This record gives sequence, C-alpha cells and structure tokens, in this order.
Amino acid sequence: MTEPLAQPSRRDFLVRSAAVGGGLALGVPFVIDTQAAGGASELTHWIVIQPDNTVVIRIARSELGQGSFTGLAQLVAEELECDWSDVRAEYADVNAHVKRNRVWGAMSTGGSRSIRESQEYLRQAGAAARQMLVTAAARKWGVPPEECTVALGMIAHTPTGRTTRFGDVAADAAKLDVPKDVKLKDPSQWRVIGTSPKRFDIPDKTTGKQIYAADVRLPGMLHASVAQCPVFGGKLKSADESKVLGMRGVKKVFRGDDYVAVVADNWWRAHQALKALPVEWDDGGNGKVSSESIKAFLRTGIDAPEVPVARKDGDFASAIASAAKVLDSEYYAPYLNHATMEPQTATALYTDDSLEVWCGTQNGEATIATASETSGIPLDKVTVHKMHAGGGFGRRGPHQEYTKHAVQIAMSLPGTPVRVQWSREEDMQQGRYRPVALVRQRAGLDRDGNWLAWHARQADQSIFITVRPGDVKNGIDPVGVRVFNDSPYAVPHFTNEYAMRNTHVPPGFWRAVAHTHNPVFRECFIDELCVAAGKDPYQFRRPLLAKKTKDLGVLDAVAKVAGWGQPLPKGVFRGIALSDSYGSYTAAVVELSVKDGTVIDVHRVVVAIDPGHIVHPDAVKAQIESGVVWALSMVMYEEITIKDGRVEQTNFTDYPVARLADIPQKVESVLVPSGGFWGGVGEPPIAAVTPALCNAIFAATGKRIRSLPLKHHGFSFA
Amino acid sequence: MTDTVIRMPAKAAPGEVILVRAMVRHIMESGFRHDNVGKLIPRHIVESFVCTYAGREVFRAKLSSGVTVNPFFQFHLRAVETGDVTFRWVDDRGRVYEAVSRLKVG
Amino acid sequence: MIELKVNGRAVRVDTEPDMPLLWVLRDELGLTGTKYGCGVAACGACTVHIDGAPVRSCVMPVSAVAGQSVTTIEGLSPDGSHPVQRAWVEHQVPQCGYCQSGMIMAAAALLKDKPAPTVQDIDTSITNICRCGTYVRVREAIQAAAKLA
Amino acid sequence: MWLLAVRPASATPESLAETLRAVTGGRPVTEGGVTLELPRIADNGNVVPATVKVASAQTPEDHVRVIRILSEQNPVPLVVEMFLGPDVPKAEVATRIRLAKTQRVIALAEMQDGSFRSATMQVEVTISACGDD
Repeated sequence: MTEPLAQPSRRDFLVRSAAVGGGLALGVPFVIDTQAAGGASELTHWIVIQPDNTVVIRIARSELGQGSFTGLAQLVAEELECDWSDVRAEYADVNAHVKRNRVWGAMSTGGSRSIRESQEYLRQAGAAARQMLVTAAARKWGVPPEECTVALGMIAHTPTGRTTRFGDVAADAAKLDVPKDVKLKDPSQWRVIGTSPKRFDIPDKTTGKQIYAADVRLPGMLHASVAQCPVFGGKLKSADESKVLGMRGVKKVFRGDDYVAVVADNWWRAHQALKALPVEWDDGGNGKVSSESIKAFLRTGIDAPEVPVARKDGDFASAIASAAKVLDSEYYAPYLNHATMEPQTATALYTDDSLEVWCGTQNGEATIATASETSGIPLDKVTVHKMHAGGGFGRRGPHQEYTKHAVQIAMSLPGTPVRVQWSREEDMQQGRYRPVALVRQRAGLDRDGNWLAWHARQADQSIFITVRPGDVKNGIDPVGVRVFNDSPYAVPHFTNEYAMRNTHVPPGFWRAVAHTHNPVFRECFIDELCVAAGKDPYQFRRPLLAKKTKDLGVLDAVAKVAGWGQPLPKGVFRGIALSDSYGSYTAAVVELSVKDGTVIDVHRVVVAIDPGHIVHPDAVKAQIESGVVWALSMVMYEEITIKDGRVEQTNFTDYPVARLADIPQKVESVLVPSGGFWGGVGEPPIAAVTPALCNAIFAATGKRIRSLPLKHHGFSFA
Repeated sequence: MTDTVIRMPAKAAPGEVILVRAMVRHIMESGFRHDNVGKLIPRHIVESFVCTYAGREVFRAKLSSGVTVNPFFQFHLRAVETGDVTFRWVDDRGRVYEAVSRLKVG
Repeated sequence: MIELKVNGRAVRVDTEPDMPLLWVLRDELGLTGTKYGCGVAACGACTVHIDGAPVRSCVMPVSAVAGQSVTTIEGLSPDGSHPVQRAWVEHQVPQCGYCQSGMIMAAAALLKDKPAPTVQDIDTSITNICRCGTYVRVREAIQAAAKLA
Repeated sequence: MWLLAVRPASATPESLAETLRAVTGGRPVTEGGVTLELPRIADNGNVVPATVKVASAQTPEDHVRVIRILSEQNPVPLVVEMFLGPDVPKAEVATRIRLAKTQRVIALAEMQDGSFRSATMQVEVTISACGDD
C-alpha cells in the first residue's frame, strides 16, 4: 500500500473547499440561521458578520478566474462601509438557495453578466446591512441613528464620541427587519468600487492549495474515465467488460445510454482500462457527416432564394443598383472547442435518499437541477459543492453532461463517492462547440466612397435552438445575428438575413459567442470597403458612428492611444476594429510585422473599453489581456473539423492554442468608463481584437483573411 | 414495444383507494420547434385522454403542447366492484391508443 | 515497491512501474496541486522538478524516477514565499489558476537555470498552456521574480 | 386575487389573464386550498413533474370538478385540463409538463359549486445562455 502524503478527511476537505477567503477562520460552518454558531450574524442574505469584525460576503456567481469573488464583494463593501481588510468571500450554498426560495438570485455566470446584473441588489444589500448596524448601535446608545456616522467597520456617535465596531452590534442588528428602501451612494462617493484590491483567490492558486473539482478526494472514493459515443447523437451498443475487469484496480464497467465508463481506484488505471475496453457504438445515422458536407449544407443557406430577415433599413435592392462600386465577399469560421485547462469533471456521492455533487460549474442551479433530474432525488436533498473551475468560457454552464455521468455512475455504487474526469481527448471530442458560420456580404459605395448599401446573409448554426428554443422567433437565433442586426453604423440601406443551418455537432456558448466571428466578418468587410473607397479605416468609420457616441468614444480613444495616423517604424503595419457587446463598447488597434510575407510578429495590441462603470480596474485589465490571447489563439490556430461524424482533433497536439511566445510584448488597456451604465468585460475585448488583427495582416501583406484560422493561409508566427 | 404503460394494482379491497398511473408513448411535437433549417415542425400531439372504470368516466384530460413527450397522468380511484379500467388517448391526427386493465375487487 | 523522495520526504509506492508520476502524486500520494491537463506532455500543467529539473510528470513513468528527488508545487516553498510565488501574487497572475502550478514550477526552474532571463529566454522556455491567457503577466512576473531572488 | 397573483409583469401575463377569464368566466379566484408541487429549479424545462393537491372532502356535495395548470410564459397558457369524475376519492393528480422558461405556474381548481381556488409557484428554468441578451 502506498502511504498518502496528503489525504484530507472529508471534514477537512469540506471546510477547506467551502472557505476561499484566504484567512477566514476555517472552522466556521456555513451560516444559515440568523443567529448561528460562533456568534456570527447574518445581515441580509449576503452578509455575515462575526464578533471579531470579519465580514463574510456571499457570492452567488462562479469564480472562474475573472475576479468575481473580489469584484462582487467590493459592490457590497462599498455600501456597507466596512474595512476591506476584514472582508472574506464564500460561495452562497446551492442547497440553502433552494431551501430559501432562491434568495441569492441568479447563479448563472456567463454573458459577462456577473457584475452588471447583480450590482444593484448587492449594493442595496450593503446599504441595508449598514443601516441595520447603525440602528442597532443607536438603540444601544439611545441616540438618533441620524447622529451616527460609519466608516471602516466602525460606527461613531459624534456628539458623545462613542464608537463601536460592526462585530459588537451585528447580533442586535441581525434581529432587525431588513430595510427596503435604501439610498445608494452617488458614484462620485465610491471609495471601494474603482479600486483594485488583491484578488482573494490568488494566493491559494500559487501554492497548489486551491481545490478544483478534479482535486476532490473523499474517503473511499473511486475514479472514473468516460467514453461517449464519438459520433454525436449515437448510442452505446456493447462493451465487453470481461476484457478489463481483471485489470489492477478496476472495480466496474458502467454502461450509460450513450457512454461507457470504467471505475477504478485510481484515475490512470480507470483510463488505461477504458482504452483497452472493446466498445461498439451505434452512430445514430450521422457517421458520414464531414466538415465538407457541413460547409455544403451552410452554402444551401447562402444560396436559398428566401430566408428570414433580421433587419431591414431602406431598400437595398434599388440602392445597390445605383452604387458606383459594389463589393462581394464571403467569410467562414469553423467549429472551436473551449478546451478548458481542467477537463470536465464532477464527483458524486449517492446514498438512499440524498445526493452530493462536487463540480466546477458556471451555474450552481443548473448543476443541482441536473443532479436532481438525473437521480430523481428532490432538489432539497441534493447538495452541490461549487468548486473553483479550471476554466469555464461557456463550457460549464447549460451543458452538464459530466454531472449526469457522475450522478449515474454514483447511483450504481451507493455509498461510494465517484469522481468522473474526462480525459483531454474526451474533452476535445465531446465539446459544445462554437458553431460554424458562413456569411456573404455585398455592399455598395457611392461616387464619393460613402457606404450606401449593405447586405449580409448569414448561414449559421443556432445555439439557442438547443438551449432556449422559445427565444428563437421566425427562425432567427437572437444571438447569432448580433453584430449585424445591431450594427451601429449608419448605412442607409441595410438588410440582414439569417439562414439557420443546424448540424448534429452540438453547439455551445464559447467565450464571446457570436462576437468571436461576426465582428471579423463585419469589420474586415468594412476594411475592404475602405480600400475600395480609398479611405482611412478609422476616418471611414467615424461619420458612420456620428449618432453612436459610445462607439465613437472608444474608437477615438483607441486611435489616440495607439497613435493612429502617425507613422510607424518601417515594416510595421496596423489594423483597427470596433465592436459593442455585452453592454460594453470596445475598439482595438493591432500592430504587427510580417517577415518574408508569411511570418507574423504581433508587436502591440491596444484595446479601449467603455463598460460604463468599472469595479476593479486591474481585473478589467486582466480580462483585456486575457481577451487578446483568446482572440489571437482563435485567429491563429483554432479549428475543430469533422470526419465520419466525429471530431478529428484529440488533444493540444492537433488543436494548438496560443502560447506565451505568440503573445505581443505590448498589450495596452485603455479604460474609458463613461458612467451611467454597467457593461460586461469578460467577452467584449475579444470582439474588437480579432478583426483588428486580420485587418493588420491585410495592411502588411495585402492578403485578405476571409476564413479562419490563419494557419490555413500559409502564415506562421514569429 | 407497446405504446401504453399502465401501473395500477390488479386487486383491491372494496372501498380501497388505489393509485393509477398511465402513460402513452407519443412524440408530443409542440409545433414550436424548428427543424435544422429553422422551419417550424408541424404540431403533433395527443389531445385527449379518458379513463373509465366499470363503465363510468373517472378521469379525463385535455392536453396542450405544454405536456411532455410520453404524456403521463396519475390519479386515484376507489375500488367498488370488479371491472375493467379502460384508457384511451386520441392524437390530433386521429390516431387512437387504448389500454385495459382489470381490477379485481374483493 | 518504488522508492522516491517527494518534497523532501522518502516515500515508497506500490504501483505499476509504468504509472506516470502525475497519477502517483495525485491519486496515490494525495498531492493534488500538480494538475492533469493533457496527458501527452503538451500543456505543462503537470510540471514538477526532478532533481531540480522541470519535467512533465504526465508522461514520466514512476519507475524512471526511482531514487530521485521530486519537488511539487506543494514543496516549492514551505509558505508560498518562493520569489516566483511572491511575484505571482504581486502581479496578480492567475485567473482560473488551474495551469499555474505547472507554470510556476516551469518559471522557478527557468530562474534557477538563468537567474536573469531575457524576454527571449522566457518566451522560449515557458511553453506551458494557459487558456485564460495570463501570458502577459507571466512574462512580467518572471522578470519581477528575477529581481526578488 | 388573481391579478395580484400574476404579477410581476412578464412577456405574456395578458394572455394568461385572458385565458383565466375565459376559464373562470370572470368569477373570483381564491388563493389557497390548493397545493402545487413543482421543482423550484428545473434544468431545461423539458420534463417538469407537477403534482396538484386540492383540499377537498371529495363528497358528492363538495368535490373538485377540474384541475387546470396554467403557464405564464409558455406559448400556450392553458397547459392541461384534468376533469375528475364525481367518485374520484382523492383530489390529487400528477402529470409532467414543459416550461419554456423561468416563470410562474398556476394550479387552478374548479369546485363542484363553481368556485375557483388556486396556487402559484415560481419555477426557475436554469438553462442559461451566455448570449448577449
């Protein structure tokens, strides 16, 4: 027997995984009652104050590394007027959420919505709790609350010079009703929002202490590796378990409807046995589909005589007939995989009447619902432990197959915790892919080079049809048409058409979704128009945005910082692009050089963003840097192809992604929050960088990039 | 594979309240789904379900597209006399699905 | 039984000789700081030091490291005070953090080999994958760590 | 009463209110006396088990005639109507419904005397989108 060096007990494990606030006293259990063990007091559902003044702020959204734990806590702390050094953060418990009638609101973490959709109720919670604390202190002193002031976790009664700490009055405050109408601070008064405290989650991520779903270790736990039908929509026909049951450590072969799993005492053993397991699949009739057949299917959408219209301004047909110059272009983007660094993972423990699940998820509610529906165990008997996720990017939200696997396998082994971890190969071949898209655009310029008419026909695979079919109206995917149907450019005659073309390849929300490829299609086509019109791409866009001051604002900001119009060193070229998405406005300039006509060296990327308000500027900067890498990686390398109905790529060896050497030395963030609204930051930067990069490549080489990725165009990277 | 699944006791004491579960296999195409090129798939649903016991109607349902695939109903009967419990579903294309289950009382 | 030294402690493991070191660390020894990312030495999430040199443990059979000294992220410093770890916090490098154990181990090995690496050295030595795209800060933090050391 | 119960406003409370008027003939509806059991959170809303229990002695004079399930956000507001014979000993039925999105669901019981009772339950359909909406 191997003696483990570190084998946390279940109790240690739960405590360690629940508290992520760094120094939070680890023995403090999750607090549900107003008056809880250890004298901690709950004020509103969001705030727990301990006698030692520690303020625990509950976080409903998931921490994926974007800084939710810190940024969301800042919103509460701003109004609470606590001392930031007393603040800790913990996940709002999913099971308690069910039992308490969803008091923490949406747990879904996607669409760059965490801050913008919860900022108001979080600030209100902070303000309400502050008011309760002041009322409690004022009652203790027998003074009017209006005479009390609050700062840094201290309440003071100025006329008498008395002071008390939050921790001293929290128990009394918790007995008060939560005030309903609270006044929020004017943004000019903010002192926590707009600063960049060190993120709570970082220290443990530098020492190996951070526990991800993959790291869950429970007494008696078994490990499982899963193989799903490689042709999407197919079924498991047979698996000859006799070939592997004798292998060391192997405990069980589990047959699912469309997958098979091997369970063993060690994941590597489970996976070795899975690879050795003879399996037959029923391909469900899609065994002949290929990337070529899919592209031909998309083309039927481009060629169809009539398809749904998503936007119609003016009269394109007559305008194009009168145009002095007409351009026609076709753009294409392939399937892409999230390839989160942590392959999909979940652990489940089933007993007769309860179920526990440990999972990295972008939506704790989706996980608990999946676990309940899969097991038949009522929601209130299911516990979901939200673990920090090793990357999300949209993969861990609405699609919870790994949770389903863990629950089904665990139900066949009552009392034994089962950790399911997909192999990288499984993760690559069973993604929920950024869908393919083919777009044909036509545009007409008048004699002066002004943009007169525009027609964009999209042939596109719908994501919404698979997750929210009720929101698909008139055959149009509401997100698939973004960038076109909400284009800010004032083109007098514009028609946007949408031909839905759905394949058997499962689509999913891939960070920035339609704003990954549609901006390339639109902004690179505009670059084509600039060339045809003989106009500067920055100056060409400006008058078209005259009424869109926010778009124009970021475009001007990026041009100014990047020094647009000023001469560049010999051999260096630049491209520019604009996008608005997820409530924010972004623009980017990319500078690069190309050696020998094929070797691209990106020197500098400048990104301007106007998200209205900024909570944590350094986190916004980190999201911009992250978005630049995501965009470069997608444009340079990424592509999922289909052959014989299945994904051809298997690992990072044949699905290359950007590495450090690919990244420019200079990534500059230009933060220009104009106030008055709340926009997202996780996705918007990507939308501007991708087309700016392609436009810079055209400037340098004269080669127009109309299909992605770049590796197919003879380019490589310095 | 039969199209109907009935779960109820075969025997009951007089006056006993018994639980009846009835399911019919049916696609219940809502009429609001799209095919792979974005066209609406025509509605095809079970519209009615009737259960009788010893010749008397005991439960009847009118279904919309908001009832799931393989419509399922659960309700109670009081065992009074030995007799047939009949189940009948009719879909919007006129197809009839039937099942009978004998309840012995006493 | 295979004997090796992990983070300064002698351990004996009873496993198949071809089991990769990664799985011995994670599933036999309970040291989960070292991550599984690809299983084919392509991503570097499993990077550990063997006798001080960076190694991708997912393809290293445990029998091949018998008698050698393995350092994992848990053993890089007793309290997270290694210059790379300090620089990582100072520059707020990690996002999801899953790749960062391997990234930090690779950076620490680079600095041991080249105490004052150039940007070029960093770009060619650090080939680990980070899907969150923390590369810009990884570069900055390695340069900062070089000054802290 | 009814209109209070249907708020807060959503995409189609009007069509629900209209359906209610049609079903009740405008007669008042009392909240209470009905239990609607639904999971508070559903994964995708394709299969949502629903149980309705009505507090009723089920005597010839006092029994439930019809139990209806109504939806605030489905394309068809009247999800299902279940008619109970006079000898049905227990006013408790179960079925499985579809919920297009997060919404309130209403169970409406029509009694022998022509009166109406109801229960309302909010169901969160989690299928979440990363889209820009």
